[in-house]
Amino acid sequence: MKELVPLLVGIPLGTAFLIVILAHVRGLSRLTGLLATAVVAVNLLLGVWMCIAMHDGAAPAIWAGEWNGLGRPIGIELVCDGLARLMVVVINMVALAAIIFAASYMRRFTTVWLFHSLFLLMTGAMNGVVLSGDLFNMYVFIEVAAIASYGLVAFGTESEELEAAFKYLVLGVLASTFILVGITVLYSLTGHLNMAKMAEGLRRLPKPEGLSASPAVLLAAACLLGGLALKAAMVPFHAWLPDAHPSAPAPISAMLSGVLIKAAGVYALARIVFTVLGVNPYYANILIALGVLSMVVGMFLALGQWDLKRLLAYSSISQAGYIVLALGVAAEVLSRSPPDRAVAGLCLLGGLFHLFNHAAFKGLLFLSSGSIEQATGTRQLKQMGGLARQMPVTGFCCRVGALSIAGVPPFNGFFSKIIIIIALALAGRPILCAVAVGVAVGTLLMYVKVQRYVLEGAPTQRAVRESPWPMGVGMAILAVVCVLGGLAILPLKEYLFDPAGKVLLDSVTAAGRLAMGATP
Amino acid sequence: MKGMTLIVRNVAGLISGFVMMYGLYVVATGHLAPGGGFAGGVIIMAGVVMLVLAFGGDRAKALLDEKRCHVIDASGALVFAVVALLGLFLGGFFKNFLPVGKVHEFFSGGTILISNVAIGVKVAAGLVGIFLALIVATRQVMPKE
Amino acid sequence: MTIDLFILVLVAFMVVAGLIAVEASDLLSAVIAVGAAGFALSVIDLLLGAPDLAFPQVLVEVITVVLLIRMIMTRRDTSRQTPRDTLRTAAVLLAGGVFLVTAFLAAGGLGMTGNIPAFGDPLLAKDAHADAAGAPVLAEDPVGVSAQYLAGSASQTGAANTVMGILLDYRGYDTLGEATVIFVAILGGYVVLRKVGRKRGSEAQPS
Amino acid sequence: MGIAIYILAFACLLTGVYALVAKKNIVRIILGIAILEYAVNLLLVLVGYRRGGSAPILARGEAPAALAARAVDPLPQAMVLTSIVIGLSVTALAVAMAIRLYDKYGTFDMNDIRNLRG
Repeated sequence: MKELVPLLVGIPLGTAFLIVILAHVRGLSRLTGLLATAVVAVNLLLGVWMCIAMHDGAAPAIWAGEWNGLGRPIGIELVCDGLARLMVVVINMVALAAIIFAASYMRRFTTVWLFHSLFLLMTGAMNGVVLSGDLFNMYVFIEVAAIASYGLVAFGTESEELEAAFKYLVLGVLASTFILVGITVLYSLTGHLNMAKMAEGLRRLPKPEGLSASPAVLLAAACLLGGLALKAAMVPFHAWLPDAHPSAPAPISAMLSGVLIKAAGVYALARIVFTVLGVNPYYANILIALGVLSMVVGMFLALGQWDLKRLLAYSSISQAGYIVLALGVAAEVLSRSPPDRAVAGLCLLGGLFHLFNHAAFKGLLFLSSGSIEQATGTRQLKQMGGLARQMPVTGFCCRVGALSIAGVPPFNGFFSKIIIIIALALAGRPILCAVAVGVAVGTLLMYVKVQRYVLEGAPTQRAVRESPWPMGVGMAILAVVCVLGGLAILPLKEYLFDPAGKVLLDSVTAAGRLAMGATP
Repeated sequence: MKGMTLIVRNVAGLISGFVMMYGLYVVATGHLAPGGGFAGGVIIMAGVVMLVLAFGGDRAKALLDEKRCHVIDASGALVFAVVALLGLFLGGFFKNFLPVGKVHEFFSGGTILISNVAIGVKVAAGLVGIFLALIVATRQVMPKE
Repeated sequence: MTIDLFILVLVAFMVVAGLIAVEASDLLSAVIAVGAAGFALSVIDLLLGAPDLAFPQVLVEVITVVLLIRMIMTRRDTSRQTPRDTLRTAAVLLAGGVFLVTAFLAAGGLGMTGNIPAFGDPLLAKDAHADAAGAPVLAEDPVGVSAQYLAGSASQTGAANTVMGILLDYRGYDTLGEATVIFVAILGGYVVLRKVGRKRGSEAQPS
Repeated sequence: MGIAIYILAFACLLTGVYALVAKKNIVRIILGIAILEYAVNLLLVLVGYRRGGSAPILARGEAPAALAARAVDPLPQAMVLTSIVIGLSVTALAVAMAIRLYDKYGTFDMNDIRNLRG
């Protein structure tokens, strides 16, 4: 089992290189789409199998190259613990739906093999981010995923997409630079790049009186949290998202909103706050502030939108705010003098479950908006109408997505929001609980509006045909996940969310840090 | 895209051979002296681009158009990925499976030499490709939107 | 101490070159100023004992300047001096001020403990240093990891150049990511430089 | 003296950030990206320097322990090499986008681009 973990990153990258060669061989250039879909499917199966096989035992520490110095393993460590496995499943699930959807959606673009190669590179890089236990290695793979997404956002090379991609590139470089400055300062303080050993080093660091941490650690934390908040499109830094996501091709905006801002942003924030910097009230309050700001501002901006994809992009910011808020409150509860593990566990369960659900229904909504845009040729809500009858499959999937993001009971959105709201109440934060409920209601209104204008009402356009079958299959996969997510919550909790939550909970106790691969 | 004056063309013709040879040297002795795959690749690219700029893009197109750059670039990357994955089956991921020779010998680095050459080829071909694309792109008039 | 003086002068030169690049009215002089900053960094690399960095830094510098000049020469620069929107500049300067004060404290400004080690005395010095007689002393329980890289590189990886040993063997997984970064950027370049992105008749109507 | 060097390095970083945030000309933004990359590489190299240390390359016949005692920290150098590669890649991509933006909009000024976009 241990040897298979690096394959999750090795296969997509190797295949991406292969695709560029195959594309220039006369007969094989049509194979690239099939090859890419096969690789993503294999990754998903590998991820699910690892979740089932490793859900009880401790995560095996895999060192790239098995080098050792003075008896201790050195080099880069691949960590395949609960949190990493959850993220691998989420990434490859949305990637599979997007790549199947892209089979027919990308027919309107030229040189599609470029798309398949960049798509595999982005997915492989995100697997690399999630699996790496080494801070600099995580930075390199965040950079690979980001540069791949700059290219993919500008895939249509039209004036509006180029301008959005350039602004996204500029802010991405700014964020990456601050992340690297943070890593440099942490390396100078601890001498290690491995997250577990770095955490030990930071704990042993002498603190000046008065401050909770030395100025250097605060500087590093500010740079890292700032850079990652920008990658996760939290509100003060969200300017790039409402331009970049709508102008990207639909499968790419589904991947960006559904997974990239989580794998490169929210996941990295959780890893660094819980594991490297250690849980303390300062960072927890920063996370809570970011979460609340994103939820509220994202929702209000989304309510006023009439462009379907921009509305979905703003609503991604607000839903990502939910997850960060849940993680922040969990960190705050854990940093109290007697850390209340039960409530923190519930907060983490809610946050991670919402991360899983948001990837599913936001990906579904972006895919259906792409299908609608291809059929009707417009993204404006006012120019659509009555699509439920004209495009049954897309209409049904869009309704499933809209209902589950709005939090209507049988679907998965409802359960994760309820768990977060209950956890906030138990953690003794009534104001946050009220804000969470308010944003949930706002989201409900927003998606009633979407359903009203897109699905119901008199059909405004005549010649609207249902999209070809690959797009239907892509959307169906995520629709099934939305429905099953709510009903099959117990097995999901036992195999996916509990091991992931345990990783973050244990990171507080010293024992947890040792289990994460830091040899004594 | 027309080339430059006669003097520049002659000088470039003379020099670019040596530049590329020096680039190969830097790639090959990566594990003994400063330099290595990336720096050597960039030097080789500088040699090729000097030729392209001096003799004009059209003649360069015949010799090394973007398609061939793609293939060489991707094959260099593939060799590097295969070296990594091959290590996987003979022990750990990225294991240096070749015997490690005496320190200052040429063949002392095991897979380091192969990786260096793979990266050198990859960087050189890729950057030449992107440079050709940038030069050609700046010449033609885009259809105004 | 003279090395510190050289480094200080060169870093100051980089900062000034950066400011010139940002504020120069003519684009060409701005690009040349950035070129100068890059070369100053390359000299700093040499002074700080990093020939492996000075080499690619100079080359990358040359390529960046060639690319940028190539881009500027064939185009009119229509950008007139935009009016100073004071709010944005003030916000950036204020945030910059707070950042610099924190950086001053983080670099051990007021003698606080637990900050960035003094310049020239990294953690590595505690793990591996030469005692009075010049004989090397390696700490048994090293604080950092780079002492083990230095000690083990020749025997385990056979590379005399430790940086290359780290890059391709100890942390070869990083270099797989790095090779992918160049590959992705070049593919991204091709994507952007394609003449036609969408086939005719399937234009996206954003508005 | 050492603190002054660090402060100037962070100041160089801020220059890059100022160029990125406050400037509206695409070429200046790309210059800002280049300056940011240089500032981070500078910081990484400064952190690894050991007073009187020399390059981490084993001389002929030298014992590895002696190398460890005299050499500069090699790990930040490996990080800077990767960071230089990332810097070059991002700059090449930014230049490619800037060229296409100029061909589509005919100007390098982001404000004009936003107005033309309509």
